[in-house]
Amino acid sequence: MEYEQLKLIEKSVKIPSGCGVAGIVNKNANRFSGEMIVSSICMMKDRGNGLGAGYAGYGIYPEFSDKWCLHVMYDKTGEKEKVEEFLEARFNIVEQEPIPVRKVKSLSFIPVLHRYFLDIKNKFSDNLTSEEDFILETVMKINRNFDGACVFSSGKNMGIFKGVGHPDEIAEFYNIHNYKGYTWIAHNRFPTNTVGWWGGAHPFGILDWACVHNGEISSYGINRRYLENAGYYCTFYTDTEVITYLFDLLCRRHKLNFEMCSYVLASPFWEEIERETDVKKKKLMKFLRIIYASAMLNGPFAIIVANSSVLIGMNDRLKLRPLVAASKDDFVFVASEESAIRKICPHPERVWMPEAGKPIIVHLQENKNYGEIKKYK
Amino acid sequence: MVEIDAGGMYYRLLNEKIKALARSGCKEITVRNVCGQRYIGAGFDFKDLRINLYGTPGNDLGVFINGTEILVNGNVQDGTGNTMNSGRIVVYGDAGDITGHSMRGGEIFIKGNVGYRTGIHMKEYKDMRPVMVIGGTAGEFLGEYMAGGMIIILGLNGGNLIGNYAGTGMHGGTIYIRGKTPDVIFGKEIKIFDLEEKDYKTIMPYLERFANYFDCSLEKIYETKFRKIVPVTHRPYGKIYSY
Amino acid sequence: MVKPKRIIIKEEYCIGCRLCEIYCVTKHSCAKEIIKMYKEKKIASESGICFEEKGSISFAIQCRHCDDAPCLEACITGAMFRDKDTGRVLHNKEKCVGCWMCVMVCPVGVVKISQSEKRVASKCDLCIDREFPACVENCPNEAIYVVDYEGKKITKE
Amino acid sequence: METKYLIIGNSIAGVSCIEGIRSIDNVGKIVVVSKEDIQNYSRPLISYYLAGKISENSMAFRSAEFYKENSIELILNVTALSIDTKNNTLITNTGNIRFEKLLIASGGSPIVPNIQGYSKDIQGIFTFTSFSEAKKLKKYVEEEKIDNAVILGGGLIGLKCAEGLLEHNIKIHMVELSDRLLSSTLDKDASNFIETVLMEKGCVVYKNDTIENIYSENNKISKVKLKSGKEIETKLLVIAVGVKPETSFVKDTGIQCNRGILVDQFMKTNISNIFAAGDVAEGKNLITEKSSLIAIWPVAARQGKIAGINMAGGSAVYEGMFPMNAVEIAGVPVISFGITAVDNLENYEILKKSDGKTYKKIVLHNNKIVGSIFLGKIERSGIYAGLIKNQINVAEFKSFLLEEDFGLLILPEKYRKHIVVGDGIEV
Amino acid sequence: MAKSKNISDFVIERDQNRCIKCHACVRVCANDVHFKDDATSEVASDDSKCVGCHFCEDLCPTGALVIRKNPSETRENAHWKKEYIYRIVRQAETGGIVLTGMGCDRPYKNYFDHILLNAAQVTNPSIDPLREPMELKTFIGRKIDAVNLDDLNWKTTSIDEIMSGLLELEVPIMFSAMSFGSISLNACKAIAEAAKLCGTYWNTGEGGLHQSLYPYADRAIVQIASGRFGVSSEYLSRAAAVEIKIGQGAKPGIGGHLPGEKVSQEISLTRMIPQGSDAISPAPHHDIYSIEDLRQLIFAIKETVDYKKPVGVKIAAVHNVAPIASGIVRAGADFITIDGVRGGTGAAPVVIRDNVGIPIEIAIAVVDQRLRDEGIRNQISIVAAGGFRTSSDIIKAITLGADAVYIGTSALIALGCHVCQKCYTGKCNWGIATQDPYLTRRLNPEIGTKRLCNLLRAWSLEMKEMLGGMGINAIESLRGNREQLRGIDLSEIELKILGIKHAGESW
Repeated sequence: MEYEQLKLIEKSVKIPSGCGVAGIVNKNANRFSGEMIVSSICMMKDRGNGLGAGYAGYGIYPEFSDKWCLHVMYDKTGEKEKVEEFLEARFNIVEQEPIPVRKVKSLSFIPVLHRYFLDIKNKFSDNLTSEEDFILETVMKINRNFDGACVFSSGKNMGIFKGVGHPDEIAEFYNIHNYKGYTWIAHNRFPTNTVGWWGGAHPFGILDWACVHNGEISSYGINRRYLENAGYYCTFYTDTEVITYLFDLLCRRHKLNFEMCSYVLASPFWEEIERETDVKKKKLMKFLRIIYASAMLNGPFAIIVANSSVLIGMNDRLKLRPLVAASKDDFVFVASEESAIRKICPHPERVWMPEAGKPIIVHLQENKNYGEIKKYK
Repeated sequence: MVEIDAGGMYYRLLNEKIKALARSGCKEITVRNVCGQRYIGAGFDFKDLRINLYGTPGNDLGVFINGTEILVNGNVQDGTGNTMNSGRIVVYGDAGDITGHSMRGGEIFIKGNVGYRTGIHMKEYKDMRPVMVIGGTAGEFLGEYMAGGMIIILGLNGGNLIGNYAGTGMHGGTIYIRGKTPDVIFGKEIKIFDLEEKDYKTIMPYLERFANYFDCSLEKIYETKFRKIVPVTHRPYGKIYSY
Repeated sequence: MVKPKRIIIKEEYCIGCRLCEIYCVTKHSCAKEIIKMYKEKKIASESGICFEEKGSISFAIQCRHCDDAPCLEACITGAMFRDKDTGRVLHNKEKCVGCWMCVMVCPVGVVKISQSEKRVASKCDLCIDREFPACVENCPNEAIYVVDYEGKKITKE
Repeated sequence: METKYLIIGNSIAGVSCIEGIRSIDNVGKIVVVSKEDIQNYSRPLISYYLAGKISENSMAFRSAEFYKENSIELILNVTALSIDTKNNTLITNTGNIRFEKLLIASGGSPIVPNIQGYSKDIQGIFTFTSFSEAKKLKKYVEEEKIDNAVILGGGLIGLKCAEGLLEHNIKIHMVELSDRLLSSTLDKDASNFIETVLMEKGCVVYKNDTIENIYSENNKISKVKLKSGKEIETKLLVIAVGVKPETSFVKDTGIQCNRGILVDQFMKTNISNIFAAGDVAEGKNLITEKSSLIAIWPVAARQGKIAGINMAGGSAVYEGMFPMNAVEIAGVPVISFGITAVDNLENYEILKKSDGKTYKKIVLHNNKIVGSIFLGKIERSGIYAGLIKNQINVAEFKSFLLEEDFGLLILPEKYRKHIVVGDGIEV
Repeated sequence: MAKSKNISDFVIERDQNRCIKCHACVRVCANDVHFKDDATSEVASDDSKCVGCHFCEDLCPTGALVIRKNPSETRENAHWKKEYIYRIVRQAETGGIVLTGMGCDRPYKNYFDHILLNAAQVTNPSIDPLREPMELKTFIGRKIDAVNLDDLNWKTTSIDEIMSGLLELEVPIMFSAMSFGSISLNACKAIAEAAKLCGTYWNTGEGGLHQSLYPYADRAIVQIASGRFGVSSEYLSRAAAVEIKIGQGAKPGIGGHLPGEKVSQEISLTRMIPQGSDAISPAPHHDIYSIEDLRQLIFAIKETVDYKKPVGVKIAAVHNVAPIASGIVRAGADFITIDGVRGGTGAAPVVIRDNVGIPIEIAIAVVDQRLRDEGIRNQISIVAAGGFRTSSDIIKAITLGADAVYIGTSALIALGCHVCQKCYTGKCNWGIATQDPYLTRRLNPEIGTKRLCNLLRAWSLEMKEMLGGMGINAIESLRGNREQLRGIDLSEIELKILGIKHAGESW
C-alpha cells in the first residue's frame, strides 16, 4: 500500500492494538539518561510487532524549560512553511531546529521532524482563559487543518519521540540515550494491521501530558463524542488520544485530583460504591460517576500517564490488562511486565501490582533545578 | 400584618419569603412593589393566609393554589389561577389571558376585564366548584372546553360583553352573562337560557361577595337580567367516531 | 413438599370461565382426557366446586378444609375424616349413608350431594394425589391458589 | 379403680370428649364406661341398619384403633348408679371408680307413655333409640315376616323408624298426637309434604290421635286401639314418642338438673370437676338464648369436645347451638333449622317458596334468620345455618334468600370474605 | 337500515370434534362472539364481532378454537388494498373518524432492523455477564457539565441538591404513560408494583393518581397534560417526577378524550371530574402556545415542588424534533421524552396514527447530536419511547443516544395484550384497556407484576449479554457510543442522520 493510503487509514479509523508500556520516574526529579527506559521497553519486544514505538521524557530541555516546545512531523512538501507561518503569527519562535536523528536502515516513510521552542505572542487572544488552552487550540488547529503536519508533542521541558519501528530502532533513531530526563515513559506497539504513519505511534501527548496505553477502550465512541463537546477533536483515532484528553479535561480544566479522576475513568462498580462506608466519599464517587458517565473508560486498559509533576499508572476497573510497579530509592518503575523493571533495577525494594481501577500516583518532589513543577490536584 | 418589599426581588426568593412567613404562623402578608414576579402562591396550602399584593404580579399567579386568599391591587397578567384547586384570588383591576385555566375549585373575582380564553377547561369535582366573577368583559374563547364550575360576566363597565366562540367544546358548568345575549359566534355545543329563580339563588352569594369586594351596588347589578350558557351535552364529541 | 392446606379464593380475579370445574371433573374421573371424556359422556365424577356468579362477580369455592370443621363433628358414620398426614378433610364414600348432616352444618355450603350416587355426599379433596389441585393449576388468573398450614401461598416455583 | 378422666357414655359426646382431652393431654388416663355391650356405634345409624342398608360392622363411627391409639380403657356393660361428688367416685353396678375429672354423657332414654295394656313383657313392642333395640326389632321383623306395623309418634325417631321399616315393605300406621308430623321441627306445609310422600309409599297417618289400648295374645301384641276409636291389627308396635335425658344416677348427688343437667359455657356442671355433654346436658340455645336440651348429634359432638378440652385444662367455650335436623323420608331430603313454625306473625317475617317438589322457608326475626326449612333441595342449606349462627343481619339481601342460586355471593362482602379466606374459617 | 357491507376481520374455526361445549368461550368473550345455538345445542360464533384478541383461544381447554385472518381477498391491487377499501366502506356507513388503538402498524422502514451491534473479538475481551458485574444503573435528570473541585469545595450540599433531582433507575427501562382510564386499575397496579420491585419508574399518564397507587407514588412520574386531570399540588408533591405531556407519538397534535361512559366512580376520583362526564384533553395546553410558555409551566411546577423533583417534557417525534428538544432543554426541563411514530395509544384516529411523526430511532439520533452540537446534552436526559419490541431495540436506542426508554405496548403484551388494536372500544378481553368490572378482574395484578418483572429481568439479562459482548460493563459507556453500531441496507443520508457507519466500515 502507498504511504498516503496507509496514513489515510491510520488517520481516519480507529485501529485497535495491543502493546507494552513502561515508565520510570525519579521522585526527586533527578535527571537520568534515556538509556534506562530504552532498556526497559526493549525487554518487552515481543509485545510489539515493529509497527510503532515511542518515548516521552520530562526535563529534557532544561535550557528552554519555560518555553512551549512543539515537536512537529511533516510528510508533505510545502506544509512546513505553512505551519511555520501559522506559528509565527501566534508565537515568538525562540528556537527551532530539526530533531536530531540517526540513520536506521530498517525504518521507512520517515517524515521531516522538527522542533520549536515558543513564547506565546498574544496570550489571551480568542477569549482563551489560559496559556494551556491557547496551546491546545493551536495544536488542534494544526492537526485538523494542515493535512501534512502533525504536532506530536506540545509541553514544556518535555518531548515525545516516536515512529514506526521496534523500540530499539526508534531509540537509536532519536538518540534517546543522549537525553536526560527525570520521568520517562515508553511504548511498544502491536497494531492489528499494517500502518506506515509515524503520527500513529505512541506515546500520545497534549500540553505536557503524555500517555501510553495497552488495551482497547470499548467506550471510545462516547468518550470521543463527549470530548468533542468540550473542544477536544480526536484527529488520531486512537484510544490513547482520548485518554490523554480526558486527563487534561478532568485534571487541568475541571481541577479534579487524580484520585477523583480515577473514580471517573475507572469508575468503581455501583456495588462497590454502595459498600463504601465513608459517607462523604461514597456520595462523591456516586456523583462523579453520574456527572462523568460519558468519560468512563470501559474496556481493558493499562495506562501510564505523565506530566511534569506526576506519573500515574492505572488499570481498568476489572484489571483486564497487566501492570506492575516497583520502587527503589527515589525511583518508581511501572511496566507491563516485571521483567522490564528487573532488567533495569534487578533488586527493587518493593514490587507490587496495582488493584483494578486504583491508580499508582507518583508525585514529584519540587526541585529547584528544573523550574516550577505544576501541581494539578 | 407583615410587609415585604418585593422591589427587584426574583420570584423564587419572594415565594420563599412568603412561605417562610406563612409557616411561622403569619396570617396576613402584604407585598409591595410587586412587578412581574411569577408563580406567587404556587401550590400554597395555607388555608387561612391572606396575601395583599400591590403592583403587577407576573404570570401564573396562584398556580396550583390550594387554599390561600390573594388580593391584588392592580392588574394581573396571564394565567392567573392556573389549575387552581381552592382558595380565592381577588383582582382590583384587569386580568390577562387564560385566567382560571383548568381551575377545579376556589374563586376568582376580577373587578375589570379579562383577556382571551378565560376559564378554559374549568371543571368541577364533588363539592369543588370553581367560580369566576368578572366585573367587566371577556375576550374570545370564554369557557372553551368548560367541564364544570361557573363563570359570571357582569359587563359593568360597558364594551363587548364576550368575544366569539364562547363555550366551544363546553360540556359542563355554566356561564352567566348579564344583559342581552351578545351578537357573537357561540360554540356549537351550547344553548342559552333565561335564568330561573334557583339560578339567581345560585349566583347570589357570589354577586354579593363581588359587590362587597369592589364596593359596587348589588341593586345595579340586578337591574339587568342575566342569561346563562349551558352545554347541550356532556359528551360533545361522542358521535364523530366510527367504532 | 409443603402440603396445601386450603384453597384461597380471590373473587376479584375470577373471570367466570368455569374451567376449574372442567378440570376438576376431568381429574376426578377415570378418563383423565378432556375431549374423550366429555364427548363420550364418560363423566364418572362430579366437580367438587361450587361456582357462583352474580353480575360481574363470580368465584369458585371448594371445601375449606376448616381447622374446626363442623362437618367432621356432624358426621354420624365417620365417613368424613381428617387425613392425618395432610390435615385435609376427606370423605369416605363407602362409609357415607347420605344422612346430609354435613350438608346441613357446612356454613360454606360446599358439601354437595353426589348426583351419581344419591346417598353420598361429595366434596373437594384438594386432589390428594397431586401436587396441586387441578382447579388451581388450571385457573387462568390465579383467582384460586393454595396455602399451607401457616396460610402461606404455595406456588410451583 | 382410679383414673384421671372418667367418661360416662360412649356415644358421640363421650368420644368427642376423648378427642378434646387428647388434643391437650396425651397421657392422662381415660376410662369410658358404657351400659351398652358394643365398642362403638353410631346411634343415628340404627334406622339404616334396620333398613338393611348397612351391616352391623359398619355401625361404628370410630374404629377399634381409635380406642387403642388414644389409650382408652373402655368398660362395657356398666351402669352408673350414683356419684359421690365428695370423694370423686362413680358408683356403678360393678364397682366404684375414682376420678379427677368426670364427664356425664349418658345420653337419653326412650320415653314410654302409660298405655293401657302395655307391659314390658309383651313381644312385638319396641322402642327405637339404641342399637340393641334395633337389632331385636330387625330380627323380629324378619322372623315374624311382619307386613304391617304401628309407630306411635310422628317425630324424628318415628319417621326414622318408618324409613327403616319401609325398606321391608311393611305397611305403616303412624300415630301422632299433634296435628302434624315432625311437629317440633317442621311447619304445617312441610309436614303435609312429608305426609303426602309417606302416603304415596303406603303409610297411613293418624293425626291428633294416640294409642289408647294395646291388645296382646300369647304375650304377643295383636292389636292397638286408637283414641279416635280406630283399631289396627298389628304384630309390631314401635313406641317413638321421644327421649328424656338419662339423669337417673345424678339424683341426690348435688349436681344441678333441670330437664337435663345444667352446664355453664365450659360444659361444667355446678361441681367443678364434673362436666356434662350431649343429650343429657342442657346448653345454650343460640336462637332463644335460653338453656335447653338440643338432642342432636352435632351438638353432642361439639359439647363433648369442649368439655374434653376444658377437663384437660384447656380453655374452650361453647357458644351455643340451635336445633337442626336432617332427615330423608322416602327419598325426600329435609333439613330444618331453629324456629320453623311461628304463630306470632307480628314479630316474625316469613319467606316461603314452593314448586311442588321442593319447599323452602325462612323465618326472620329483626332481620335475622331464626329458622328455616329446606325440603327436596337441600344443597347449600348450611350457608343459612351459618347465617343463623353468626346472627347476620340479612336486611340487605333478604330478597335473595329464596333465590334458586342463593350462595355466598349474596352475603355481605365482609362475612363472605371471612368465610372464603378468613383464618377463622369455621363459623 | 341496510345490511352492512363490511366484512369480518377474522374467521373463527371451531373444531366440533374437540369442542366439549364447556361454554368457556361463550362466557368470557366481551364482544359476544360465541354463543350457544339453542336450535342445534352446539356452540357457534359470529365472526363479524371478533376483534382477534385470542382470549377464547387461550382459554379453550381443548384447543378447539383457531382465530384466523379472514382469507377473503379483494383483487390484488398495490394501491387499493383491502384495508383501504373496507375503511371506506365503514366510513360510508358511519360517517365517522376511524379510530384505532396501539401504535402505527404501517410497514415503514424500521431502523432498528437495519442497525447491527458490535462485539469484541481478540483486541479486547468480551465480558461474561453471568460472572462479572454488568451495570445498567441509569440516572434521569439534569446534570452539571463539570465538577469543579474549587466550586464544590468538598461540600456535599451542592452534590445533594443535584442528586435529589435525579431519578435512579436500576434498569434503563421505564413504564410509559398509561392513564388509569385508558387502562384498568389492575393494570396500573401491576405496572406500578413492577416498577417498584424492579427499581424503575412508571408513569401515571394523564389519569391522576388513584389512592390505591399511593404506595407506588415514590416511583411514579406524574403527567400533566392539557386536560389537567387530577392535577393538584398534592399530586405533584407525591410523585417522584413530573412530566408535561405536549404530544404523543401515536397522535401528535391531537387531543384525547375519555368518553363519559368510561368515567367510572374510581376514575372520577382520580381525575377529579364528575362521574359520567367526558374527560377531554384539548390538543394543545391552552397555557402553552409558545416555548416561553412551556418554561413558565415548567417553573410553575418546580416552584410548587420546591425545585426538588425533575420536571420533564414529553413530545412526539416530529420533523423539527431536534430544535424543539433544544428549546426544551433551554426552557429548563430536566428530561425530555420523545415518543416516536410507533408509540402506542388507547385511541387515535387511524389516519393520524399512521401518518404523523417520525421513527424514534431517527429522533434519538438527531436530538442527541443536536444537543451535543449545542453543548447542552449533559443538562438533560433523553427518554425514548415508541414501539420497543426487544431488548436489542432498547440497546440500539441507548447506543444512539437515549438515556432510558419507556415501554408501553410491550409491557401491555406482557400483561396479556395481543395488540388487537381495539382498545378504544373499552371491551378489552384481557382486562387491560377496559373499565368494565367484569373484564378488569381478568388481570390479576399479582400475576401481572410477576410477568412485568420477568420481562424486565429477561431484557436486562439480554442487554447485559449484548453489553458484555461488546466488552462494555456499564451502560453509560454504551450511551451515545455510536461506534458500536453499523447500518445495513441504509442510504448515505440515513446513515448520516443516524450518525453511524455502514456495516463493513471499521472503526
